[in-house]
Amino acid sequence: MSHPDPGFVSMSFDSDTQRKIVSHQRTWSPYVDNGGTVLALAGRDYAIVAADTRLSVGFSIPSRNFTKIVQLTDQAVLASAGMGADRQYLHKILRSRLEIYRYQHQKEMSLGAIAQLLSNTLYSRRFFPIYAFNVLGGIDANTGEGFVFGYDAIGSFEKVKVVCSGSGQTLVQPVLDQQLAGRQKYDVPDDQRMASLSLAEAIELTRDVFNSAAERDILTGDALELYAVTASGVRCERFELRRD
Amino acid sequence: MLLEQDFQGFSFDLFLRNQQLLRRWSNESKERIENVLAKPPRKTGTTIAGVLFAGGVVLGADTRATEGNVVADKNCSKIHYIASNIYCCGAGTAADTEATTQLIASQMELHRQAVDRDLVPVAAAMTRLKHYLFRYQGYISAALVLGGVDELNGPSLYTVYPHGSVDQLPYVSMGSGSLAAMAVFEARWHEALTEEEAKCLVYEAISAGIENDLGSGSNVDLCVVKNGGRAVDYLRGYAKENVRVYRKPTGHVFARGTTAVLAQELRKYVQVTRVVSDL
Amino acid sequence: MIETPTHTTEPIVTGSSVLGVQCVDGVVLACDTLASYGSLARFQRITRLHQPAPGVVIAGGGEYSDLQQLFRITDNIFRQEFCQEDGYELSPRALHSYLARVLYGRRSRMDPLYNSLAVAGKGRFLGCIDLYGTAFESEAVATGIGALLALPLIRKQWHAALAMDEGVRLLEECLRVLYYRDCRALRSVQVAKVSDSGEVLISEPYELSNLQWKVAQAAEEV
Amino acid sequence: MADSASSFSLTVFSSSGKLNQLEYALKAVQAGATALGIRAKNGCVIATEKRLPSALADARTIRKVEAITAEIGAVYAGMGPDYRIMVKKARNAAQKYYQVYRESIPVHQLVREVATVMQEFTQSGGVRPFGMSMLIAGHDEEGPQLAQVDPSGSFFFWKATAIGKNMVNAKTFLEKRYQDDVELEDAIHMAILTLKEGFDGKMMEHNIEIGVVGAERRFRALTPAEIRDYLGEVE
Amino acid sequence: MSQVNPLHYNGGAVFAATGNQCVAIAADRRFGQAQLTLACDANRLFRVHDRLVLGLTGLATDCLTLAERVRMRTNLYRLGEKREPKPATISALVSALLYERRFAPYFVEPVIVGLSGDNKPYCCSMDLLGTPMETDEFVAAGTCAESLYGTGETFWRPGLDPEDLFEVTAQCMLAALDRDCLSGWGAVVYVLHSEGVTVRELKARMD
Amino acid sequence: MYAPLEFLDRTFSLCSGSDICPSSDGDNTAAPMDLSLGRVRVPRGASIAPRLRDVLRDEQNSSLVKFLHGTTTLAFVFRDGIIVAVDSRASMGQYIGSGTVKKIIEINPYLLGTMAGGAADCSFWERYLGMRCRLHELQHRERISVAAASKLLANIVYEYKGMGLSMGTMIAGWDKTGPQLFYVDSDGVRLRGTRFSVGSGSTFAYGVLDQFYRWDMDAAEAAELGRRAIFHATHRDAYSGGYINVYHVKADGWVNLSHDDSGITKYAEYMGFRAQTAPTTASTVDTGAASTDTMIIES
Repeated sequence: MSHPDPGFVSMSFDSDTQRKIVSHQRTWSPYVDNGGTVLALAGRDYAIVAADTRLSVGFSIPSRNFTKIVQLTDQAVLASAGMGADRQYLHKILRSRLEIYRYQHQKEMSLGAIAQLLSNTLYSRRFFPIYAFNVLGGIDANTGEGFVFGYDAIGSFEKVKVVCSGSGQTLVQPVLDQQLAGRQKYDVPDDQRMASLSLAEAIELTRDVFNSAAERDILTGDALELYAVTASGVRCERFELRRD
Repeated sequence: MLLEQDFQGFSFDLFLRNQQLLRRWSNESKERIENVLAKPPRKTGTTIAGVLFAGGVVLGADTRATEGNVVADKNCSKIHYIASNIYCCGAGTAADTEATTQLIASQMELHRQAVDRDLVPVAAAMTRLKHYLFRYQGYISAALVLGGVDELNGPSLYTVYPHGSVDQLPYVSMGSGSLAAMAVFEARWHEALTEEEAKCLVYEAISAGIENDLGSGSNVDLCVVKNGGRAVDYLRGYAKENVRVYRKPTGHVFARGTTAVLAQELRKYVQVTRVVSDL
Repeated sequence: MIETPTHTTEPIVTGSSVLGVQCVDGVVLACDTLASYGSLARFQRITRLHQPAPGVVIAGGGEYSDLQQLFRITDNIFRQEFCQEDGYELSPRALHSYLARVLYGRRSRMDPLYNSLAVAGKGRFLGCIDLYGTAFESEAVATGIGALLALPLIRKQWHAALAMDEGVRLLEECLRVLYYRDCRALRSVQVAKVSDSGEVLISEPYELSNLQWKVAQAAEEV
Repeated sequence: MADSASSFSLTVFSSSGKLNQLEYALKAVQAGATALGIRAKNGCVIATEKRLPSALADARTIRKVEAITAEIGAVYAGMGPDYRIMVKKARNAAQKYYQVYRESIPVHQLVREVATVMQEFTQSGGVRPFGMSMLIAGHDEEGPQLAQVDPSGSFFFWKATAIGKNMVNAKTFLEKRYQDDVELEDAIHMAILTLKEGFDGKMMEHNIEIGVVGAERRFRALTPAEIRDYLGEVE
Repeated sequence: MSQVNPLHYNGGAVFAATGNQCVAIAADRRFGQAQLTLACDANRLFRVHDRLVLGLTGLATDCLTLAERVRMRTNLYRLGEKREPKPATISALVSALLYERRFAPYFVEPVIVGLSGDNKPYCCSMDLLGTPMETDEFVAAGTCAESLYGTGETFWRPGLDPEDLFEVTAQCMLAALDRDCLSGWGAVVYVLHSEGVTVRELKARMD
Repeated sequence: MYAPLEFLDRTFSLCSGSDICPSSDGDNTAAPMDLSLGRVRVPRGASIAPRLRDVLRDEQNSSLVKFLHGTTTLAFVFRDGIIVAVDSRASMGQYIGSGTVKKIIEINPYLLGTMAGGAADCSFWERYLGMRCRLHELQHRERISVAAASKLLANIVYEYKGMGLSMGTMIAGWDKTGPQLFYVDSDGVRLRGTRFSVGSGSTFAYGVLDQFYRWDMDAAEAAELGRRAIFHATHRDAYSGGYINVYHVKADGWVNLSHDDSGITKYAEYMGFRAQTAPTTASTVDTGAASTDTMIIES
């Protein structure tokens, strides 16, 4: 039975490349970890997407001002930690896909559609993963409600309230769980545990956790870029972090 | 020398067991357990450096200790006491630098008592260190910058490498940030440094490491040995330029009772008034 | 299995660091003129600076054959662009981005061009690309071992009002340090200046002056 | 008395239940130059007379008061070479303790270490007991302490004591003079006066040695100049 | 399945933080074998004396061996010196015991907390080779040490009194445990303060 | 062999640029955009993937891919249909990437799929399966049978056998033949059965399931059995946990029965929280180094 081959058009290799992969596997890795932490947080009428701006290779810092965030539409912002080159590739691909969508549909792609598009894009490289840990945040164009999506490198994704990825993930995520989901207050009824933060409070919390991550994670630091998505548009703020 | 005999040496009784365990958990048998552990032993990623000046020597170090990519200690002390006129900066595995310098410090104290002098020669400490490290073939991963002043040679500065080789230069650096520090030395060093200039230079070198090397961070510690070895300025926290930029103004306050408790008990301390039993 | 021609995964003939700094009135690039063959200082008067078009200079380190290929690629696209005759010219930023795609593409085929590049251009453009295709713009750029030795120095002394002459002096200081400490560096260097308006001045190779070896006398046998 | 087997072997008891070698070792102690120690309210002092084997000997090269750690010192009566070995062992023990606990060895522990070594030499084959008694003075968390260790390995803590040739007289002298709240300075004077009892010839800065540890917990041997000053004060 | 290595084989996490005249230490309760949870009553906190607690995570067999050796050495110390060891003394002792096995180590990460005579808090952690790290803030060890550093860095502040210190310690611990597969299944917090030791057993996720 | 399909609306190459013809860059003034570069197919059965995996091993080890390796899913057929019950934990190494994963995929109103293995593999292919089932309906004007749907999935993943896909899934549904349950995994295995459990916690789940399973349970009993089985698996298996989701597949489609917190709510219900240390006796948390060992105390 002939059946479609849906995904792997894009991750597939010509035979030359395969051989090179085989012969080079011991000497050269196509991956490099450039570190960094990304975060997305959704509120009732806003979404925050934040990332530090450090680009690290091994123990050195080639750039202190390397953005990990791309604004995709007026309602959607994407941040990716991991490998810088893969991230740039991914961001370019997505931006051009969105541009084409705009021409074809005469409208912006919705947040949900972008989330699925990103997943498919990542999965299309299932066997040669894009080394990027993505968080996507935005608001629903109609209701103005904030949503964020967390991804793994090959496109598994989930809609959540708050998510953190990258080198500071393990440090930051428990704090966010505690502060927003309140999951550790076991004797408090479910409906009272969820904290509802205003945008200003959420920005405070984001700055706080990034400062914490910069204290303890050596790959996170230099500056924090914070995109706040609201019905009135996308606002970008920048805050300094430790530089050591 | 006697201490050396008393020092029981390392215990290898778990060696075979550990080999077995690690082989089970990692496919390759690695020579050194550090490489296969989930969490590596603490390292002092480190920028350490030293400079000679006319009347003495300035040693410097950053204060970050890392466990993999996590900062285990933001303000650790990497300039170790060897003798009243000798100090030693350590880079590498933190346990090794601590233990090695402590061991040599003890030996130097015994040496000092044995030769009945106030000050021991820096070269004596250097020789002990290099012999000790050489004997362990680099397995004790301590990279050291040893500096001090004695009556014999005046100010002395050495680097001791983990395998036991030694350098003697007017300015030296070690650790993951050593290149940044060395660049500063190469650009700024001159022969006739004053004490203040030397301190400034070492500070610049260490801060270059702190800023540019991820293994180094936090504060700059300096240690100046001068006046024939009779005066030491140990400047812990000479510069504290890297501090947390922001903290949530209100802080995180948890109302009492936030945490669900299943059981609670207060165990009062026992007041010991008199010990009546002996052996 | 038939071995297809593999390209560089272990560089043979290599250039060392490339330095660049953004100044108030332009951009300065600098590098030495050595292509090493392993530890042999084999080709001592090669140039690692290349001007493919008015107002743009590329400098590269790493495998020299790959670097020459990159220079050819660059020349090519400028030629194509010229032939379009559409009154449109490729900006330094565009070239930077283009080269990043080239390097990323080769990396993704497990066949990297083993280079790191600095791109300078009019409008005070200074960018950097590594062999994975990681590209960024920065006020200070140093590749290879220069990232460890020179970047700390440049960062310490860089300020927004740095003039190009000061920039040249700063990079010369860094080249001097690299000559002291990098076994693959040479005393003979070249400096390129790209002014804000796009005037390019690439110096002839010259020897670094004011080298200081006094430390050698102070070093003692242990 | 002529219990020939027991008088040869250290480890064989005599018929009267004694180890003769130990008795002889004590005799060696009693033949030694007098050493004494006084525990004051805020410190300790130890002192000894330093008899030179010959007028030609360089007094500066002979040391009887030695520091074991920063806060503990010792002096002896009996055989000098035995003392030297014991000082070395004690210093090693102190450093070993420091290596494990990162705190200075307390006086009590050091005394115990020294006594243990001494005792080992009363119960091993092919060795002889140490021919000297040691006075160990120190100042730790427990306050100033003064201990005596004998060749048998027994040890005692004292307010004031003396060992060596003139021990009996010195002790009697100390018993009369000693008060519980004596200050360190007075104790130093007392030590000099005690030594003076039965001192052969004129007491000079180069024929006695004094070690003190005060409230600042640093043990040190007094310099000849300081001793000269004290001698002046006493007279 | 990701490889589980000796330090994480049995699971376990310990967190300790200082307060004003008090110090707290928390440990989880899981005893596992790789992914299998065998028991929920593991004990990782060992009393050295009234005002001194030793927390051990790592390979359970080594934890127990080390705890017993520390107990023996502490008892000998007490007998010989007729006093309780200071916190720093026990740190030095543990450090020496670990470094002795530099090349064939115990797979443990000790945390030592205590109050000195004047209720000054003492808090120290070590790696498996025995590098002591004394701090006046907080320390973490175990499978979710990174998360504990993250929560501690955000939630802890200086000068907490015993009650607040408990809440902070407990929340730091629980938040980290909830993101870690290999630790959890209950937690216990000891707060050492001037009155005595308050021991609290926490409700925690049992999955 | 190489099946052509434009599944994604556009295709793009492995690398966006090449030395011959790089595609767009972010600069608006740059070269013209060309996204649709040549595409090349994977030759079926080519074994590059495992070898590439060696290259990727370090990266892939934990952080790169979110795995549901540690997972407990189960499904069983009984008198009134099929109960499908799952946990909700996704782990990346030992870190819990998410505690709220939906591991039951609603392929269509009559079909459910479960997830175990690689989260992305499962969700992508089952999502795709949903599309194929819909196409089948459009083409044949009737719902696809569970057997056919599961076979579709098995055939697809078999094409990628040996390349590193990781999934262990159960397809449950109700078709003309009644309730049907299939197990499909990434090796291409497809099995019909009445009781399956998949994932690292499956042994624990099987224990409960086999002990208490009866064909003639009513729906409530069956759902409770599913919940219990998952609960005990989450309690014992480190990599399972979170919430217990239970679905019931009935003749007229599936319904979502429950969504319960396993670690707190269900633990309290099934086992009950109690202090592990009896708070009255001081010695239980001691190793016994009580002061009475060494000292006699006079108070």
